[in-house]
Amino acid sequence: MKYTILLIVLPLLFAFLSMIFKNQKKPLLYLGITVNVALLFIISKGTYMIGGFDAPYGINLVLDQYSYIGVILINSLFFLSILSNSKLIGSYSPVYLTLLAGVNGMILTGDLFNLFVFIEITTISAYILTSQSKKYIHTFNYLIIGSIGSGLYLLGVMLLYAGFGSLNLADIAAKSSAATGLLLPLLLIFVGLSVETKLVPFNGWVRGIYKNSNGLVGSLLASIVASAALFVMGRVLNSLFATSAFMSNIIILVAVITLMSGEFSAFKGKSIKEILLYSSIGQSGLITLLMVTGLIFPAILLIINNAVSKLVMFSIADEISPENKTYSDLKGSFAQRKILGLGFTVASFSLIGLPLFLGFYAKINSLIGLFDINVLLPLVILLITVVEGAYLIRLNIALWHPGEEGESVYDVKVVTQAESNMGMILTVALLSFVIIITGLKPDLLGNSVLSDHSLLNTKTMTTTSEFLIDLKGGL
Amino acid sequence: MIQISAIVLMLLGIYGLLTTKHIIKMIIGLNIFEVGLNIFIITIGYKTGAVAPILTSQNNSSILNFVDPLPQAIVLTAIVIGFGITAVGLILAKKIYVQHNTYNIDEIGGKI
Amino acid sequence: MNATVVLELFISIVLIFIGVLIVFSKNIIKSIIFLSILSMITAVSFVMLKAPDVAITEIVIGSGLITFLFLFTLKTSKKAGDSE
Amino acid sequence: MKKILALLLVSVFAFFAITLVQSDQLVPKFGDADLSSRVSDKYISKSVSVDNKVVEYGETVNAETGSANLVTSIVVNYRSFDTLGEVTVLFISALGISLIVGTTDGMIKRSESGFILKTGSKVLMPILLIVGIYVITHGHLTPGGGFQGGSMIASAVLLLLISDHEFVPNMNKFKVLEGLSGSLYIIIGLVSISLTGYFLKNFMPTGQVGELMSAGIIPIIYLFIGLKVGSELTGILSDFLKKEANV
Repeated sequence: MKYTILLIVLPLLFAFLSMIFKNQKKPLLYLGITVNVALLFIISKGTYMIGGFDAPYGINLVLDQYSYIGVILINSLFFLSILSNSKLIGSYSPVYLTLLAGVNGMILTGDLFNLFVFIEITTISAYILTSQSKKYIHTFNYLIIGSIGSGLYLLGVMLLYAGFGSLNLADIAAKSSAATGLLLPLLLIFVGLSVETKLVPFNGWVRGIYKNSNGLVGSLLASIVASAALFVMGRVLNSLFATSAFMSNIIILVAVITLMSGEFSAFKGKSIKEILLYSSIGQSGLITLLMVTGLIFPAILLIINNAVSKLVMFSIADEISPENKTYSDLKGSFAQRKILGLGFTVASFSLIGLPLFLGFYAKINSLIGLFDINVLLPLVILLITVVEGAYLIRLNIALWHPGEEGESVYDVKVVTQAESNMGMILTVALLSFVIIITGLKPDLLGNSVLSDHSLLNTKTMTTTSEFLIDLKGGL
Repeated sequence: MIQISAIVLMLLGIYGLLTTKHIIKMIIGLNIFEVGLNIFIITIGYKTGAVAPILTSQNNSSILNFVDPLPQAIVLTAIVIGFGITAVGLILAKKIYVQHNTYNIDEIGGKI
Repeated sequence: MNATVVLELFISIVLIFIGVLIVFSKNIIKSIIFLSILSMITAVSFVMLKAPDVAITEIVIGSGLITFLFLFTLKTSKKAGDSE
Repeated sequence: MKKILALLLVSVFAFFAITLVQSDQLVPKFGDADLSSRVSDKYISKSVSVDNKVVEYGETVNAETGSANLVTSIVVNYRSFDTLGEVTVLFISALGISLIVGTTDGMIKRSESGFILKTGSKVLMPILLIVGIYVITHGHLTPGGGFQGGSMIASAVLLLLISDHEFVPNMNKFKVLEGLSGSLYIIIGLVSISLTGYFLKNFMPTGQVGELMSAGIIPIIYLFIGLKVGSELTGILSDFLKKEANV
């Protein structure tokens, strides 16, 4: 139990140490991510009280089944992401370490103000990392929206403190069920969190940031930071918002609008990164929709699916076209790089939710779950799946099919397999394998991370297990 | 009254941030917002007739009427975090100026 | 009306007044200077609200260092612009 | 159009916020904060994990935190983890600013300042430094602490920067100091884990409330915070005076 805290403080320690040992920055980064992956094997569930003070008084880290899945997903993907894009690290290694500490803190902390601090750590690291693209105006835009969002979040948290005299999420959740006047604080907290989860209308920053990020920063933002933000959103929604039907309806509306606008924009996207970024927005909307309706289990499956697929796809998108060409200019790029191409295809099929892949279980579980709540929502998801399928399959065909003679402007010489980055090929192969294996035998996932059905430790949890497809059955 | 004044300051900051075209003025708007927010948080813990939360030889016992120290600790953290964000924002503004030779967001928008 | 109430009212009005001055001033240097003054008055209000720790922080960071950061930014960016 | 929209948005928000504050629904009216229902109640009587009713200045020995300044006891003891995060935020900002600034042509040319500023700063600088160090070391007794003292030290360097046009701070040493103090903060926490099982638990005797040598690890941590904040702010300030390299 006491090892939980090390997930946060050891990356910080290595980041601070790299100011002293200037020439060892990269080894310290590798050490940090490796230690964190190793820690995953020895952490055990439970609540860790920092400073030895009991829950509402001190800050506590909550490692229940929900955040356990979160830290496993995030730390292992972070490790793979750094390894597969190691040539893009540059002199920014301490910032990656603080980013890692920030996302771990966001998932683990059980204290609302502590969450604010970790959101700030994560977002400032993200500002610094995205400024590598030299498109400073986009980073500036992100900074302004992010700061206003976190300011409003802080205001909401302090209003809750004024009412309940506590900053602890579980404590407030227990006290807030009978309270009145919660609308404004909850709205403010939701607005603050929606900036990071890319919900309409607070996602104006996403386009400029994702489009201009390199493969490493793009995949970190799209898979790791986005997953962490969604995990936080899920926890806060299910502990605080469950009592307010009005807020829940607003959030469902926002989520559906986000989902539709994201996927339809992705359909119109021209370059690979553009398609991926709008698809990320759409997926965020979908996951928020599931979280607010209490379908935590399918939401987690979708987060895992989205994180793994986006990591693979963003890395490959940057590898084959760092300068962000439209995909019709990249015809046949996968013909020379079959492993990367296969990985990309597997990831996109899983994102659509085709059978045989992990995404299928996520989508089918969310459909069945939503049918119990509303008939319209599953229809929306089905429509969106068709749109998703259309643009992703179109993209895949364009990238595999060399096109007419002379039409392809792609320079064949640059892309021989041997020149490709070995780390990326291994990562892509590994992650594709994970997607396929969990798609074929989902009980593996069921036995390892999702065994416990009482995922989130709150009193208002709706039971998720009854109406869902039993993972143990397989195909 | 001071609570309303804090809310008005926050709103002034957001209004200035939304309406201005000047990048540095956006950061100034952000700062006004943060100042208002900080005052508001402090007022949450204020008690009429209470003393500052420091034990001294005059106010020497914890049974005295103290104002709430937790919002003050929170604001302390918030001010320092706000400074960090302002500094990063300003260095970005400087870089934008070097790239585009202007602080006007409309002119920059055309150049990207 | 005792003295503290008057002081509170006065500070509240001055805070809003200076905030309006900052937002609606056309001159950027003026805005920065007024922001610094706003910070100082904020510090006074913190003392009034019995928060001396925060007041010290606000004086040193809010009205001291941040103002200089703004001024340095304007100064150095002018220099960079002149060279082109 | 945009202005009207902004005004509309802002006034809706204002309406909600002011109604909430004026009503007695969630937020108590200004001046009516009820501490007995808040966690701060136990922070004041220092009785979160032990059960003592009253803390007397200059008398109580070995209280839970031992800090006479209650804000300090929250910042560096009850919610020390927030402070670690806050220091990290400054760390990333300082590091990120130096990364964004990138390669430079040294400092910009500062014009030679007048006699008054020069002499004035020579007088003021040592005072600021001493006050800064005093504020850091007395953070658990008087208002102030690591952040305030650290920024005062940075202000002293700022005075030198604007008054002495040839002064260039040696940033490498500051960076080592920054990394060292940050690492030591975490190492104290790790030592605390190995001794007590809890991160950043106050494992030293807390002494008598009001004494300089009291409050256990609080003064030590505040010293590291002060050094770290001071060196980070100095780094940020001097990075802002760097000249853009002509590429």
